[in-house]
Formats: sequence, C-alpha cells, structure tokens
Amino acid sequence: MTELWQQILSGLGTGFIYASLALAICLVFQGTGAVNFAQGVMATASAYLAWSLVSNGMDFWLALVLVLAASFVLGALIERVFIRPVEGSSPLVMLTVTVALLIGLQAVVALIWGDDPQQLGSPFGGGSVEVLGARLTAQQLGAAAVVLVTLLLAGAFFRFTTLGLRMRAAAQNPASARLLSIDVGRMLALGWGLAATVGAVAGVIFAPTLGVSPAMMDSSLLLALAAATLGGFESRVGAVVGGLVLGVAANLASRYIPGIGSDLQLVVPFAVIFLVLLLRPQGLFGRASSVRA
Amino acid sequence: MTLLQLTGVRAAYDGVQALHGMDLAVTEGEMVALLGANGAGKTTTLRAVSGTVSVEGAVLLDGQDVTGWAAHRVARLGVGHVPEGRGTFVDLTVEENLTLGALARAKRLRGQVKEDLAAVHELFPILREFSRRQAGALSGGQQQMLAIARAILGRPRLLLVDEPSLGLAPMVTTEILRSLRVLQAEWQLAVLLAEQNARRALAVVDRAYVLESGRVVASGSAAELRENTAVQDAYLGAEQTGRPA
Amino acid sequence: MTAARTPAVVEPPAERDSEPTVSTSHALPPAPRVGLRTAWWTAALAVVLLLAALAPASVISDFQFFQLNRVITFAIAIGGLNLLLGWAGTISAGHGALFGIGAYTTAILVADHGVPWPLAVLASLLVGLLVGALLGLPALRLGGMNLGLITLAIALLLPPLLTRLDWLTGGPFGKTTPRVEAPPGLPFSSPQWLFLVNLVVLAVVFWLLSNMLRGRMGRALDAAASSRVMAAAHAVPTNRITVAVFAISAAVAALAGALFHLTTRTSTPDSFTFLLSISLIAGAVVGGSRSFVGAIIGAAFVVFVPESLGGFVEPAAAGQWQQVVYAAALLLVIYFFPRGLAGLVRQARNRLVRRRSIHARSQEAQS
Amino acid sequence: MTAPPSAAPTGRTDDSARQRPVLSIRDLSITFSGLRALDGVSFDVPTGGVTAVIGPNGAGKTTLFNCISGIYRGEGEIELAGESLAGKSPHARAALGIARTFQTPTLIEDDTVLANVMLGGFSRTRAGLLPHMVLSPRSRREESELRDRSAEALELMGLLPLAGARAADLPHGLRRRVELARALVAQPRLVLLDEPAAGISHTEALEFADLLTGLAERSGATLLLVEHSVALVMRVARRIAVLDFGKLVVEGEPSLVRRDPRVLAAYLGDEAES
Repeated sequence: MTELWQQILSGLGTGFIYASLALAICLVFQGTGAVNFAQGVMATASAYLAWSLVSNGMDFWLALVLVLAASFVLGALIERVFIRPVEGSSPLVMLTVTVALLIGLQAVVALIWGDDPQQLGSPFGGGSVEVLGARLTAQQLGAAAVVLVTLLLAGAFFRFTTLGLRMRAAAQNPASARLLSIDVGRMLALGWGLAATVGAVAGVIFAPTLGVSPAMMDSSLLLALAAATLGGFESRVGAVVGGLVLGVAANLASRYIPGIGSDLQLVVPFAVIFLVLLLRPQGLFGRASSVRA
Repeated sequence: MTLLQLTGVRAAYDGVQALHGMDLAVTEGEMVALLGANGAGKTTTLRAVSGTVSVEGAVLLDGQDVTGWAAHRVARLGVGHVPEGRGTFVDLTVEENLTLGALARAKRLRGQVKEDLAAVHELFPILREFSRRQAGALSGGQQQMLAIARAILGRPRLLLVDEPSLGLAPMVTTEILRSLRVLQAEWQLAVLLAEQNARRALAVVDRAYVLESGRVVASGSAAELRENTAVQDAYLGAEQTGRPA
Repeated sequence: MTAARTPAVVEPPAERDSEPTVSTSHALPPAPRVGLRTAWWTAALAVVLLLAALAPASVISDFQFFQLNRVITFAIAIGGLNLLLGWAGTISAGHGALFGIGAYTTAILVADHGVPWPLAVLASLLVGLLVGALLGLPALRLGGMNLGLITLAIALLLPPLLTRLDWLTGGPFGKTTPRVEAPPGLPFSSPQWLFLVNLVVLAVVFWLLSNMLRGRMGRALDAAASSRVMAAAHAVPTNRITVAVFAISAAVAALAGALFHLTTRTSTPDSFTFLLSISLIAGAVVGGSRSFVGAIIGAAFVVFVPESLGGFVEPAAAGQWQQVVYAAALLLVIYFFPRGLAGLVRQARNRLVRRRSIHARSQEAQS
Repeated sequence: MTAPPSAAPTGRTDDSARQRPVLSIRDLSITFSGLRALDGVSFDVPTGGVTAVIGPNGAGKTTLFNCISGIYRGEGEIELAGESLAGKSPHARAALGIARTFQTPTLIEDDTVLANVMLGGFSRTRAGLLPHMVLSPRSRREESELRDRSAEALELMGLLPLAGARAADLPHGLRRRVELARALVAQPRLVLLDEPAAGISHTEALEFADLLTGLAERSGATLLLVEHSVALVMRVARRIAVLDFGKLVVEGEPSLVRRDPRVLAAYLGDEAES
C-alpha cells in the first residue's frame, strides 16, 4: 500500500513536467492553431540558459527569474518571426513550421552548448520529506510546488484578467476581436511568450532531475502531446489533469506491469488515451462543440 | 460636423472590384442608411470604414486620414462594427462577449459600463437570462442580438451595422432599429446602417445613400427617398406595393 | 499526374483593375479527359524507362539509381499520406511506421520463408490495408488532430517492438535479403531494374488514386473534410469513408516500404523512427498535399536537401549545421509556397490559360 | 464504398400516397442543458408544394430541422412517407430522400461550383471505390450522367456560367443558390431550407418565391422552409407552422395563421399589415 502510494506520488511528480508542457502546447494551439512540436526544445533552451547562469555562479532563483523573462521574449519573438508569415494557415502548415523549428532549434542548442549532458544542482538541497508514509525528495516536492503555483497563476490570468479575456477572444475569432480594438498580433505573440514561460518553468525546475541535454525534453514532449490530446486541446485544465494522469499511469505501469520496461513505457499513456477517446471523443475536458449547425 | 468622409474609395477582393469610387459622408450623431441590392457594395463600404478590407482612396474619420489603418486601430478611434455573419465568440459566455464589447470603449466612459449594460439588457432581455451560457448555444437570431449589443457597449461614436434584420424575426428588427434611434439621440451616436429592406430602414434613418455596383447612384433625406418613386423603382424595388397574399 | 481538380478560377492580381474579359460561351468546365491524360502519362513513362534502361553506368551510377529509388518509394508513401492530409482533412504521424511494417513484412517473407519478392510486396500491401483499417477504426470516433496523435503512438512503439521481437524481426540487426535481379535476358543492373519496377508501381498507384479522387469519392472526402454535418446531409457516410481512406493510405505506405526494403536490402528498427513519419509529412507539405506531382517533389526534397548540405562545414558540427539548413529550407518553402512547390507548376499552367473573371460571370448569373 | 441502399429515389408519389403526409412529426421534444428547445411538437407536412415554419428567434426552428435530418436525437417520432426515421443516422436519412440547406451556406470552398453540385448526387450513384479507381464503364457513365443533371440544376438556378468558378469566390447570395441546386440533384422527397431568403431584398424575395414554387412543381419534392420574410412565406406556403418557445403555437393555412392573435403578438407585429 505504501509502495503504491509512493509510486503514485512520484508519478504525480513527473506528471507536472507533462502538465506544464501540455498547458504550453494548449496555449499555443488555442492562440495560433498550431500543435507546437518545438515546445519541448524551447524548454530545453531555457534549461541550458539557466545552467549557464548558475554554473557561472549566479543564484538559482535569480537565474530562474531571468530565464523566465528571456523565455518570454524568445517565445514572443519566435511567434513574430517564424509564425507570423503563416498566421491563419491550415493546421498542417502550422505543424510543419513547428517541426522545422524543432529540427532547427535542437541543432542550434547543440551548436551552442554541445552534445554532452550537464548537471544542474537542485535548489531544494538533497533532503527528503515524508508525506503520509511515502518518501519524496525535496527536489520532487519543491519542483511540483513551483509548477503547481505556475499553473494556478496561468489559470487565474486567463480566467480573471481582462488581458486574459482579450487573448482568448483573439484566439477564437481574430476578425471580431480586431473590430473590438484588440491588437490580435500582439495577443498571439503574448500567447507564445506565455507558453514559452510556462514551459521554461518546467524545463528549469526539473533540470536537476532530467539532466541538461539537447534531448532532455524529447519524451516529455511526446507525453505532453498525449496529455493535451487526453484533455482535449481546447481545455487548459484538461491538459494539466491529462499530464498528471499520464505521469501516474506511466509510473505505475512500469512498476507493476511485467515486461513494459522503459522502451515501451510510452504504450501506457497511449493506451489510456485510446480508451478515453473512445468513450469521450472530445477528450476528458473538451466540450462537444455547442455551436449550432 | 463631419465624422466620416469617404472620397473616391475603391476596394477589391481577390481581384474582384467591389467598390468603384465611393463618396459619402456621415455627420456626428446622424443615422444614415446604405441601401441597394445584393452585391451593390454595402458590406464592402462598411468594411472599408472599419479597415477590414484594403482600399484605395481616402477614408477620413473626424478629419484624420485612416486609410490603410489596421482594424484594431480604427476601432480605437470609436468605430463599432456589427459584421455580416455576427462574429460572436462562440466559446465564450454571453457575459464575456459583452465584457469584451465594454472593454473597447474610451477610457472616460469606463465608469458607465454598469448603466449601459442595464440599458442593453433592457433592450435584449434574453441576453441577461442567458448571460452564463456559451454564445454558440444561442440561436442564430439571438447571436445577432448579442453582436449588436456588444458593439453598442463599446460606446462607439460611429456604429456600422450590417444587415441587422438578417435572421431576425420582423418584430425584433423593428425593435432594434427603434432602439438604435433612441441610443443615437442619447449617446450622440452616429449610425451607418446597411440594409436590404429599404422601407424599414427609411422609416428610422435621417438620410440614405442608394448604391449600385459599388457606386452611389442616389442619395437624400429619408423623406425625399420615400417619395422618390423613380429611385424606388430603379434600385429598391416597389416595396410599398407589397400586397397581402 | 496532377491532382484531379479543375484549376481555381481567379484572375491574377496583376489584372485587378482590368475590365472583365468578354464571355464567349457558357460551357461547363471541361470534364477530365481521362483517356488522353492517361495516354500522355503512359507515353512519358515509357520514354523515361527507355532512357533509363539505355543509360550506361557512366551517366547514372548505381548509387544514383539507389538514390532515385529512395525518392520514388518515398514519393509513393507521400502520395498515400496525401489522401489523409490533402483530402480527408486528417493527419497521420505514423506513416513512417506503416512504411516500416511494409518493409519488414517483405523482408521477413523473403529472408525467412523464401517467398518470391513480388508476392512479398503484395503481402505487404495487404498487411498495410489490414493495419490501416484497424488504426482507422478509432477514426470513427476521433477526427483531425486526435487521430494524428493516436497514430503518433505506433510511430513511437514500432522501433522498440521491432527490437524486442527478435525471433521474428532479427532484433537490432534487422533482416537482410538478397539483391533483386532483373529477369534473365534483360540488360539491366539490379538498381536499374528496381528503378523500372518502382517507377511503374508509382505510376499505377498514382493513376488509381487520382482516378478515385477525381470522382464521387473525392467529392465525398472533400465534403467530409470541410463539414461532417454537411457531408452527412448529402448521404456521405463520413465514418466509413474515413476508415476506408485510412486503410488505403496505409496500404500504399506499406507498399512503398516494401519497395524501399528491396532497394536498401536491409531493414533495421532505427530506419523507421518517428523522424521518418515527420519527414513524410514535411515532404507532403513541401510538395503540396493535394498533388501527386507534389509527392514526387516532396520526396526529392526530403531525400536530397539534407544530404546535399553536408561537406560545407567542419565535420564535428556538420550534422547540426545540416539540420539548421534543412529547417531553414523547410521554412522558406512553406513561407513562399504555402500550397507546396507543385503550386508553381499549376500557377504557370493557369497563367497560360486566360480566364474570365468571376465578377463578370456573377453579374450574368445575378441578372 | 457504395452508398447505403435507399428507398425509391423519386419524389413522385401515386394517388393513394398523395393523401399521406411526406413528413409526420409526433410529440417531438429535445432539451439542451436544461433548456427545452422543442416541447411536444406535432404536425404533418403534406406531400408536395411548400410548407413553412416561422417563429421568433430561438423558437426552435433550426433545432427542428436538425432533429429531422438526424443531427440531434430528440424524443418522439418522425416519419418520412410512413417510414420511421428512429435510429437512422444523418447520412442514412439523406439517402432516404431528405436534402437540406444551411442557415449559413456551407460549400466545399476549394472546389468548383459544379463539383459542389455534383456532391448532391452522392446517394444517386452506386459505383464503388474500385470501379472508380480503374475507371470502369459504369463509373464513367454515372459520372457523366451526374454531370448532366448537375448542369441542368445549375441552369435552373441561373448558375451555369459559374459552373467552373471556385465556391469560395462566390458572392453570398449566389452561395444559397448553389446549395439549392445541390439539394435538387439529390432528387429528394423533402428539402429543408433554412432561411433561404436571408440577406436578399424584398423584391428579390418575391422573385425567389416564384422560383421555389416552380421548383416544388418541377422536381416533385416537398419543400419545408424556415423563413423570416413574411412576404415570401405568405406567397409560397400552403401551410404554415408557428413555433414559439419550442412549442407549436398554431398550424394551418396562411390566411388562418396571419390572423391568429397569438401569432400577431408573438411574431408578426405590424409586419402582418404589409
């Protein structure tokens, strides 16, 4: 029982990586209709940036703040430079652009920082905490807490602020939004910036666990895509919950199902998605569109 | 004082010329109709003003040349536009749709949102009743009401309304046109109204322009146009003779 | 063999202000004249085949034939993928895996069971059809992006599965089969012979597919992709059509994979990774996802562009620079030709035929 | 892939069937998240001619259409020429002879007008995938027959000059006519028209009314339309059903309906005088 509890908790821990990347993917999808395959490598770049700063003697938290700001700018810049030319194109064209970004950015990261994996020390120290009978490292707990706060802040931003409302409006019906004096281009860039920031939080805060390398986010990206599918691309809450569910499911499966191993661990999330989508095609939290025919 | 002035405005979509040198003016606080058949250029004229189609010529708003401006910049000058096909945010609630409208208003009017919202609810009670509902769940006609309400809440100086009668029950259309008239007086709101149904429009507006093939072919006060059978016959159809079946 | 559609009738922007050209007749747009088109293509193909067969090794080396064979097999797979991307309005991130399944089916049948390669290729096609139908079933409930991400699963799972099932697949070392030789008496080298075979298969497959898309099925798919409600209102069974087209698309990909195996002779798990699936999508978009000529252009792009970029930089970072340039090339094509490179061909053709403006005809219709 | 088999394709009926309504709706109800969109609606649509449904915005008119064409599953019974539609999917209902147009004209934007109209004949052609792939004589014959019929429908709508135009390039008013031509090519028994006259002027609406009457006669199909143009409705409809708040207020001949006090209060207002 304690063992199971332990596995669930540590699954939740990794689930937060997928949850935040999935949220980032959702934000971009809602804004520009693009499934951003480059979201993971953008977070990797943020992690490398933090590693550079910290290994040059900067305090971790200060570095985090700077990296988040830089990631925001970088995300918005990517939208302005690379996405703007294809704004309003088909999802297929958008997807190909983000694939090109993935290929290009991954190479650029490797050119700047090299292929060798690097280590980033945990800002939470090496201690561990007991939670209801399960033992969690301070890193696991701290990282989860930071991501949780980020997700809540992002949710509150969209739910309660007028800027958030404007961004949602611009995402949904750009033509109408313009007629209501909303600068749609700026909103989309903001959306990408915000998504990059959310992804950067995950990249930096989990870097001590994942290790810093060009491929550090690869499998997380795939799980995040799966999570976004599970939650329904339209639902931000769904993406987050989807990420957590997949984190737990993957962890439990590799522990309790014989023969899964790390190479086939990805079976589990997709099996989960498969089942869920067969029952609820719109995803866990997606709404069947209520738009009239 | 002239609020809106179009001089020699030409516009084209995908190589198809829709406006061939449009000239018209709207004075502050005036209600003006654009009449004419399908494809005469009414919608394009409204779009030329709000910056949602690229134009040649000159569009002056309160003396300022806004030709070629992005739509959101024109909107900031106090131009509201109820587009053809409603353009509601279907996944947002009715309330959120209205809030977005109110956010578009000038800063000095921000304090009056509550009263104005009450006025809008008075006009369209269904919007209060459904305020938590997704806009997409409304019927076609209800969405049209929402689009008009949203634009009004922006407290524009110039409101462009494209075919308010589209998909609306006759009683509702009459009610909307009357309400626009009242608001126009209370809020110093100028209205440019594109409408197929000339009789209905001429009953409420001050003046009207008759368009054909992207040009103005006749204009005058509502009373003049109501009397002018030549114009009626040539461009608007003899609607007074609409007889009981 | 371009996509079977009547070209868009839009006046070139340069003619924006000109008066509408005068009408001459009210004829329907020409019906696709199948007989003539087919004759053209057959003749063109025959010429190419003849030239290729006559070309001495000094003109086209065996390696170049090898490369061309890769292009053709990729082109077939992309053509199959186009059914989904360009017509069904959905996406498959798993066509690389289906390609791999086709390759392995042929490899196993030929290497372990002594099946003649033409039969093995046919078996690959059938296996692809079956797997495609099974994968397409979820499409009954899912659409668009969701389907794409389900197919992502097989793209990710196939390589580790191929490694694990070593009793069947030979594990990490894969399966190797002997060279495919030309029938005795024909003066072709093995790569030349394969080139001929591949080219004929490409022509036949594209001919069949474009026939299918030109008529009833194409309209039904277009309708379903633009609005499922509208399609159903015209009696189109959207679910069944989606499954059928997914199965056909998968069968074509598997067929292409089988031919690819005959070309490379060795199939290993890491030949068919997620990256391959992504490359196929990129190829489809670069070429133009509604065009079979585009499929060939796209295939050439994904085969030649990354490889031709090596050798300019120091070896250590060569791979990375290659990646950067590839990404840049991809972006540039998309920015400048959002409808794919095949759009260039179409544009040139349209410019030759002067068309009356919509406006003039609208006025006629209105009056 | 062949189309599902369907009942007799023609809209024509013999004399005994003429008595039978083409569409019979019994006690139809549907609820969306607590909102009763239709509430025990029952009425018959007589075979032939034009029947209209009118009512204030949000009365449930489009919902009624969606129930008939199977997009929504309501409670109650709907019969097409005596055959129950219960449990039939939208495409099966279309194959049985229910065609429709949409409030916002829905076309395949990137296809030609001709191809759009030919889509209407989907249920009237049989050749499957393989015959089409190899261009079998049958598939080619079907295609060319469908082409001819589509051309006729386009001619009827005055759209023939635009047959090769891209649907997306058409002005709004013509898009409705393309939809109508597309519906006709299906040789339906019943055509549901959702606000066919929206956005056209009073005069045009009257011309359109004559077009509709002519169509109903020539095609043998029954037209059921939702419309706000009272002038149009009064001119073409044999019978009118009035909905308000999801309930059937009154159903009957135009002369009866236009004098009904409940209709005047809920819907027509001063428009009844025109």
